[in-house]
Amino acid sequence: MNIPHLTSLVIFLPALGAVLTLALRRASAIRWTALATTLATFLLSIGLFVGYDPSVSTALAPQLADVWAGWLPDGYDIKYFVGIDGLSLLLVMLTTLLGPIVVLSSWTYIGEKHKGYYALLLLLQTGITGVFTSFDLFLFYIFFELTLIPMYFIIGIWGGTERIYAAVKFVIYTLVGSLLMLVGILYLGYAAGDAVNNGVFTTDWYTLLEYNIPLAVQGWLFAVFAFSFAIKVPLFPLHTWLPDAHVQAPTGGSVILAGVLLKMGTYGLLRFCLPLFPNVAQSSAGLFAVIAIIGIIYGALVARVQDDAKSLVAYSSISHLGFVVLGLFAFTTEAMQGAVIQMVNHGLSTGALFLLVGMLYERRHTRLMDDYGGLATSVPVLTTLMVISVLASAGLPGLNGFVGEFLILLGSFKSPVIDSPVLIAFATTGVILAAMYLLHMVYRTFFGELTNEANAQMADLNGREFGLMVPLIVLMFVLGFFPSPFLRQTAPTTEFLLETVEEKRAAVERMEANDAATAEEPTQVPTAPPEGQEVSIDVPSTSP
Amino acid sequence: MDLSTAFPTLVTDLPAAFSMSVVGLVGLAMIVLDAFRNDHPAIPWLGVAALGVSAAWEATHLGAPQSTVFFETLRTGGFVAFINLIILLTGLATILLSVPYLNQLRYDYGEVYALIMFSTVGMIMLGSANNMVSIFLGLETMSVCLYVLTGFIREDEGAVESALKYFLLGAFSTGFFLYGIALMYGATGTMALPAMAAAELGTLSTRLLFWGGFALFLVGFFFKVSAAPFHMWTPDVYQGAPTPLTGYMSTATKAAAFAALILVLVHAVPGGEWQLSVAAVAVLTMVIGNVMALAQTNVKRLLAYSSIAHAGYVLVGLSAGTSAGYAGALFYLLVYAVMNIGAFGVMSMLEWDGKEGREQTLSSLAGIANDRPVLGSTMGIFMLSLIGFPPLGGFAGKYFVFAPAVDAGLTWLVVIGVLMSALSAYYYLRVVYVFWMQSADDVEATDPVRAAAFPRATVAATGTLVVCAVALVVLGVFFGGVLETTLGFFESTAMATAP
Amino acid sequence: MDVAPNWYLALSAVLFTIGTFGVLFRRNAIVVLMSVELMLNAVNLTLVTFSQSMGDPSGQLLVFFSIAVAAAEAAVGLAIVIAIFRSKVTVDITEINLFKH
Amino acid sequence: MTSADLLRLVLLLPLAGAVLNGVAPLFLKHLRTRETLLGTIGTAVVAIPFVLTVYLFVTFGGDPIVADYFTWMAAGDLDLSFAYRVDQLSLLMTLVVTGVGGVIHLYSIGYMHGDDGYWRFFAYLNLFIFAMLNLVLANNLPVLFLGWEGVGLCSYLLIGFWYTDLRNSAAANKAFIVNRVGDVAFLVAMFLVFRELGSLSFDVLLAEGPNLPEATLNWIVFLLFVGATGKSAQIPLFVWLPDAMAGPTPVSALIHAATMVTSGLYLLARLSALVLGAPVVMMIVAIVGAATALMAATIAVAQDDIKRVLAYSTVSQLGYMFMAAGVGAFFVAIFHVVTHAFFKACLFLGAGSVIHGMEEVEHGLEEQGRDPSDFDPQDMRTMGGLAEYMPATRTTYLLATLAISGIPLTAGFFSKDEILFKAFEYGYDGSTYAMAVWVVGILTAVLTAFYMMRSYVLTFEGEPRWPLSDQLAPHESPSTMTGALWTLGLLSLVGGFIGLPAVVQGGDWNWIHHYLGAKYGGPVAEASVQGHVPLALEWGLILLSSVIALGTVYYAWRVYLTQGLGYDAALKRRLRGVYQTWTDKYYWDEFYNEVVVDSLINGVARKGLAAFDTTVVDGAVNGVADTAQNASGLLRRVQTGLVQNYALALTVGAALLIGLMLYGV
Amino acid sequence: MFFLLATVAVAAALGMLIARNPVSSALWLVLNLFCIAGLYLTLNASFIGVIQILVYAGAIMVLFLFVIMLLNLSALPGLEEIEWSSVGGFAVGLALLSQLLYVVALQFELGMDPVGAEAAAEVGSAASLGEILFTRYALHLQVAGILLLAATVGAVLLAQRRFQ
Repeated sequence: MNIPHLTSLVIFLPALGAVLTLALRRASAIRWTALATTLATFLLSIGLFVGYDPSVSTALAPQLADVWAGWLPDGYDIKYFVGIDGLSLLLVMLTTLLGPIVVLSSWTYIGEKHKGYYALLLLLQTGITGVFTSFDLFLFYIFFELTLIPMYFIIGIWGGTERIYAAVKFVIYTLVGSLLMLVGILYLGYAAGDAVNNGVFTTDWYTLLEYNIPLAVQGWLFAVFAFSFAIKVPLFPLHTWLPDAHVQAPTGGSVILAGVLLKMGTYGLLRFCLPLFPNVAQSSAGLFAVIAIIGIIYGALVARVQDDAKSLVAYSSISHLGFVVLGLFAFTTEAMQGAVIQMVNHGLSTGALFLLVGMLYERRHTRLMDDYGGLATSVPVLTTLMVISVLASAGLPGLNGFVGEFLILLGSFKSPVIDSPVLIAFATTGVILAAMYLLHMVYRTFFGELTNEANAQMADLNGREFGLMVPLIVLMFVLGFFPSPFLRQTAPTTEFLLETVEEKRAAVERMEANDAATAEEPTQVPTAPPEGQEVSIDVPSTSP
Repeated sequence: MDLSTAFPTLVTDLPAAFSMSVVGLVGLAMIVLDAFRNDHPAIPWLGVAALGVSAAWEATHLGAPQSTVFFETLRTGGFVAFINLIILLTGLATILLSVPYLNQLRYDYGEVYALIMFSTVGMIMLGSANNMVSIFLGLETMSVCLYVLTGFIREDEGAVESALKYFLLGAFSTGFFLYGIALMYGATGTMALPAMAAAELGTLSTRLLFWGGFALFLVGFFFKVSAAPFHMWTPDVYQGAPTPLTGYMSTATKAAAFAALILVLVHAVPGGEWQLSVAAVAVLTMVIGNVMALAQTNVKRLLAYSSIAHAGYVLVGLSAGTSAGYAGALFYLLVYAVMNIGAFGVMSMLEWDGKEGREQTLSSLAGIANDRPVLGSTMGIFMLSLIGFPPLGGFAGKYFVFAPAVDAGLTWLVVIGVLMSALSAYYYLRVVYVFWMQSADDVEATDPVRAAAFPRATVAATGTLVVCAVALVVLGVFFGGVLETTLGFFESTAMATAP
Repeated sequence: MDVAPNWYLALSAVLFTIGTFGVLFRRNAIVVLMSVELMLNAVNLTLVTFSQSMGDPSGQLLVFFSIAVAAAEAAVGLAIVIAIFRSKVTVDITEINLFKH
Repeated sequence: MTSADLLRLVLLLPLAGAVLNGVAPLFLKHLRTRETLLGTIGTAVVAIPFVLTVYLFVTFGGDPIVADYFTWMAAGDLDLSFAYRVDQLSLLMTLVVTGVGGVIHLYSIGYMHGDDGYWRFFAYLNLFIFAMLNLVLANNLPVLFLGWEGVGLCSYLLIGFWYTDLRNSAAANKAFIVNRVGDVAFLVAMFLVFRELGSLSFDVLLAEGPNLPEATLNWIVFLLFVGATGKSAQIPLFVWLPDAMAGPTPVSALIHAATMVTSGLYLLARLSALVLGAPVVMMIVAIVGAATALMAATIAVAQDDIKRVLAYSTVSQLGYMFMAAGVGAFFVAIFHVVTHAFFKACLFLGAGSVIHGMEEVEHGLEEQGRDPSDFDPQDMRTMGGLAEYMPATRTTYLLATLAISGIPLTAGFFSKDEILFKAFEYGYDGSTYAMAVWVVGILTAVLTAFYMMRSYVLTFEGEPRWPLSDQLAPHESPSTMTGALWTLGLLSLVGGFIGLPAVVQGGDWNWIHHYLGAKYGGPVAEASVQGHVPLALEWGLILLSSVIALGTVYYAWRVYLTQGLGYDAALKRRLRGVYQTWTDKYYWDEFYNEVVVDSLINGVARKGLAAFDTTVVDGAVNGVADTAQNASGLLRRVQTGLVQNYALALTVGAALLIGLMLYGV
Repeated sequence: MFFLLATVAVAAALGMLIARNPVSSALWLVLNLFCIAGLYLTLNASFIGVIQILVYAGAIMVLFLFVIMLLNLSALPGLEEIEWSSVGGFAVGLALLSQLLYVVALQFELGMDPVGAEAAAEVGSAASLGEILFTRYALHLQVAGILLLAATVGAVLLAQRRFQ
């Protein structure tokens, strides 16, 4: 299969669909258009999966790349530069997969203003896909921000009673972080331009990678980048926008939000924070590990005492994303691959949970668990799917959640950077807590006597609803038992990233040492390794 | 030099004053026409035609080399063409948006359009000034017309009060401004901008004279662009003035004044001495504009504070003092003009009673987007662009004023800028959610919207808004060309810069 | 010129300040307007002083335009005052505060 | 067909059964009532693997067969496959799992008759078998863990099988969560192993593990043991098992007596080479096992619910097995696992049969218009005299009771005696703690014989004590059920002969030892003992335990037959507070509910963190927003609307600007 | 001569500032403007001096007086009782004054060479101004015309009564 501009096509096809829906009038036509667009995008993205060859090194360029350098005038080395590598591939696939699922889940849920909803949904997908495929920081930032607007409207117009508060909080919270990051991008662009790009402002990822940032600058640049992504993840204690946004958003919005939007934060950490600022990233790994672990436990415990099922799932996201962040900052291949796969896993299982809770909401217009009870009798299929999703989310071996959590914890445990097995053992207790709150939800919602007449009359899943759940459930099993094809896709890039981190860290340390040594008579220290230098396969020692 | 030797030069240079002449002459023609055929409906279209033709003319001159005309009193070339284009197009949009609005108020006087034309003439002169006399005259011509345009709805106490405030403070600031020119003139002995830069500022007293004068000169400009703490007239005047004209005031005035300021900074005071002052004003402007806007309930007042804040962003670009900063500022002015004219345009279409303009609280517009989706959508785009969301023009604009500032070592300034941008999201989004997400049931209705009293949306007016919105999207994605153009203005030796 | 230009400049500064005081303190809109005129005049004096002492006519040319502008402003300003008076029956600028905050 | 292919069948058939039984009827409602079909499929997918395992067992050559099917996860140093290992230990366990499992499936066909969730039941049971086979056949820790958690899941599903009663679901949740506590320790142990060895495969682990530093080894073994306490219901994580009796009785028999709960022992036996390298932990294991055995036995004495007695009995017997593991006699532990599977499954199934009968009585009461809500079909106080109505159940129950009590020549006798002997031997060799363990073992044996006989007599002997016992009578269960009972009953009788004690032919006829023991080429290592217990002493010990068993059984038989429930009252009088403590199960549940769970959920989570979340974390964010608003409100006052104030501001600004500008000149 | 005119100018300006009645204020201002015109003449700027009297004193101030009469304004309090803002305003005004004086006057070393009286008279003549006005600033003159026209139109627009 050789489709030209495939990556760009996958990014912009939904946007095209959005424009198309705007021209339509009938609700059903709009829905079908949206579905067709997202399905087509998904099919195209399979081309990405097939076309991506993990054996080809990503050290120089992403695969299936599209570059347009003439976007900006010469004074700025900002390019339209998209492509696929091991980090982005799975997340793009997840995004395109969730596309049709979300459209289907909104089929009857969205009762008014169809046109706007589906247009925004499609636009959102463009933004998210763009985020995952951008290899230019500026472009990344544009897509990163582009996702805010549709989400704002989706929450604000089609959300619950507190929708406006939630929507505004979501936007402003994220905006504070991302705008600070913008300052960082600007600074980095100029600094890198001076150092390695003939004085031309640059945001090209590969060019930036060549730049070894002095420690003093690395500190605050890392801080602003990490702050922005930490809000997006969200890391404790920057998470309060999340429960509000999740609870208030319509089902489709929650699914997108939990499924892929949060991953933009962890993806950003992985793509930018770690390789660009390796020294600070490594020296603050302990801090991030602690924060992540607090998040894991905190999110789980707070989730346990929620009365609102959606809110429970929302807090569970905080807990789960804590694992991902922990994995990223472990700086071991196992943990990092675990983190990547866990991003996908979380998208599948939490997405499924939101879908199912949404289906309940659509039937009874309440999310309070106390209003349910005994549903297993009236809606056995829904219950079965819910239990499977819950178990996946709780990390039961054989389902997807386990693979990610296991790799993350396994890798973190041996991490030379965090180097605190006790801490990781503490993180592992998140597994107990996950069982506690998730089973509690199942217990309160599905088990017991059917006392409420409305619950007893509840209809089980119809064909559409079941159909949209099937891919998720199947993937949970596939990723649970056969994750290796997926892990294989991410492995080379992960290794490249870790090598880069290690090399750059050492280079900066040498640089700083030289600076200190030659403080009296400053000389020109080569900041970038010479062109074409062989990449040394010197992975950080894995044994303690 | 006597007239006979000067005349050929004047004639040769006349094409450079094409827009000024066309607009001014058509303005005169309108006055004459109005005298015979009172308030003829063709009058605005006459203006539209003149502005359109001029805009087309300027558009073809975007690539023209930088040069001076009229004995070096005015500049010509791409920079001027760019600014004139902004001014002319803004004027065009203003007239198109004013027609239904003024019709609804039955204030569709021919003189109003003529005054818009005259004010445009002043702006063009201001934006192409190469001489302090040109600056002064351009500024005053623009201002005097605007004083009148603010208050011509005489039955509206608010409008007249606005006019009075605008006028008094404007005249007051003119005093400072003129004093500043005088002192700079005294220090350098010339009115021509490049000559000022060339002048020797030998002694301390000359330097004091010059920089003191420059500070006073800046007061005048800061007043016009409503930078804090010279901004205080802005909310009151914007609130009281007829809405489409508020849009005109907030965009074209700023474009012209900033253009002149850039010319002064580039040609008359190329050096970093003023950087700190401008940065300080930028900080104050951004903070005051955004913080004050938070608690506003009146949309126009809110937009007024917003326009203050945006002046601050432009000043960030200027304080960088590099060609990239100026280019960014120019780009920002373009984007800002598009989005603000649009925002005020939308408000003008949703004003149910111009005389009670001060009653137009945000909450009374709850859910209006459901009834007027086009207005709602365009307003949404304008607001999001004002916040600075990609891929809308506002983002690119902010990016290219902030980036040079970072390059110039003003990172702290940019940090304040972005934090204020984040803050601004709060009130802009409020407009959006009131329009889109609330319904009339969500607010205690104090004064129900009398939809029947809305100005009748003409195709031209709605079209203008849609064009603005689309332009913002285009500018947000394909800003490269525009930016390249603006950067080009400062690359040629004629406008070389350099701290 | 029987004294150094600095005296003219100092006088101009004093007059300008008096004009400023007039704007800041007088409540009658017309007097405020007159104070502005005084300020403009003070500046004109400076300009003429510089112009004459340096032998450069462009300063006086600006004064010429400045006087024209002052005339225009006076006309517009007084018209506004009349309009205000019509609706409020006062020219006390402390009573003209429909818009605030 | 190679062994690997056979193994694949063994593993996949139960899974296929689970999918078939679970998914098809979920969507096709009419299939849900096709009991014969569902039951047949369910039983067949266990029975066929049993036959295949027998084949493997018979043809097994002695060298472990490792079947590496496909890669599970590979990242960095980790290269993990779905790899299975057939050796003596896994074969034996597979035989027990499929064999006992098959019998219990058969039993369930009758037992579950008429239940709405018939299909689900068989799906879960099949899934359980699949998970359990993963557990015992795994060749690396994660696959074992897959089974480990899988059986936990099935246990959860089956305990909460009758979900309409929330108490059952609560018990299920409890089981799952308590198990997870242990699982966390298991996970950490795996991480530690990986960190130290870079591999999780048993091959590497068993080869290189014993060479690890002792501290590391201690931690690994200790963590694994903590994991085992969860799954095998030892102090302090045993609390879920008694509650787990909320599930259908076959479940209690299969999962909570015969197979799943023994997986902790299996794990220790599998890694016996490592465990032996951590003597400190072995001591902990033995002590915990002994304490559990004694504690659970005392509790069992004071319970009236027949299944609860059996549940505590299970906990107690598991403690016994850990005692064996703790003194390094892993093969004996496995021996007891096997015999225990026979007689405890039999007991549970018997109890199930009884309950089946008593439910008949309950229905009868309902038909008579009596309120059945205070009638508990599991309460021994309302039973009695069932021997007359349910002869087959009675006989098999009695056989199993005798076996568990350690009556000579029954299955329990051999395995229990071997445990006691090994403890004694180990103590004789110089480990004081082993001696203490032995004493506890003797005590527990006394108690075991006593309470088991009590449960038998109260249930089957004497006069019927249920209401209207003259009109209502239970009937014997159907043949599928009694067939299963007979099978297991006979096995309880003869199953012990696979491990004849050392006194017989110097241990040469101890087949299980020869089969599993490392010194005979098997996979299970054992502690080497220096001092040899004299033959006479050995005989003496055997005699002692025989006497104890016979004596206690006789005593209990006599007192309960004559005094019935009166003896319970007498005990209660005599022991007072102690008895009450037994009845109340040493207040473990109260401790967990109030101290651990309640303080965690209500205290920490609800009152602490959730409140913190809304007030502090969220409050800070809203506070910032409010501050901005307030600042706006304050600043707004500057905008007075008065021109002169504006002019003043302008003037101030001008003055400042001049100052700032001149400052730089 | 300068000092006489300067003293009177300052006194007149203060008179304008203090007078309660707007009419007297206006008259004080007229006096001030005359003084300034006189000062122009002392500077040899004859053309501007004349213009000053004609346009300012003659036309503009008459307009003022006319409006004051037209509106029949009652006397408003002149410098009303001192308020905080007034004190602040006073301080700021003084600060501004001191800065201006510092800039323009106190540094008595302006590096300019005052041209001679004849040259100055030459520069200040109508001829010299007229020459640059009609050549160099011809366009500006047109714009000034537009400005005045706009002011006229605007004044009418603002002040006329609406005729229905």
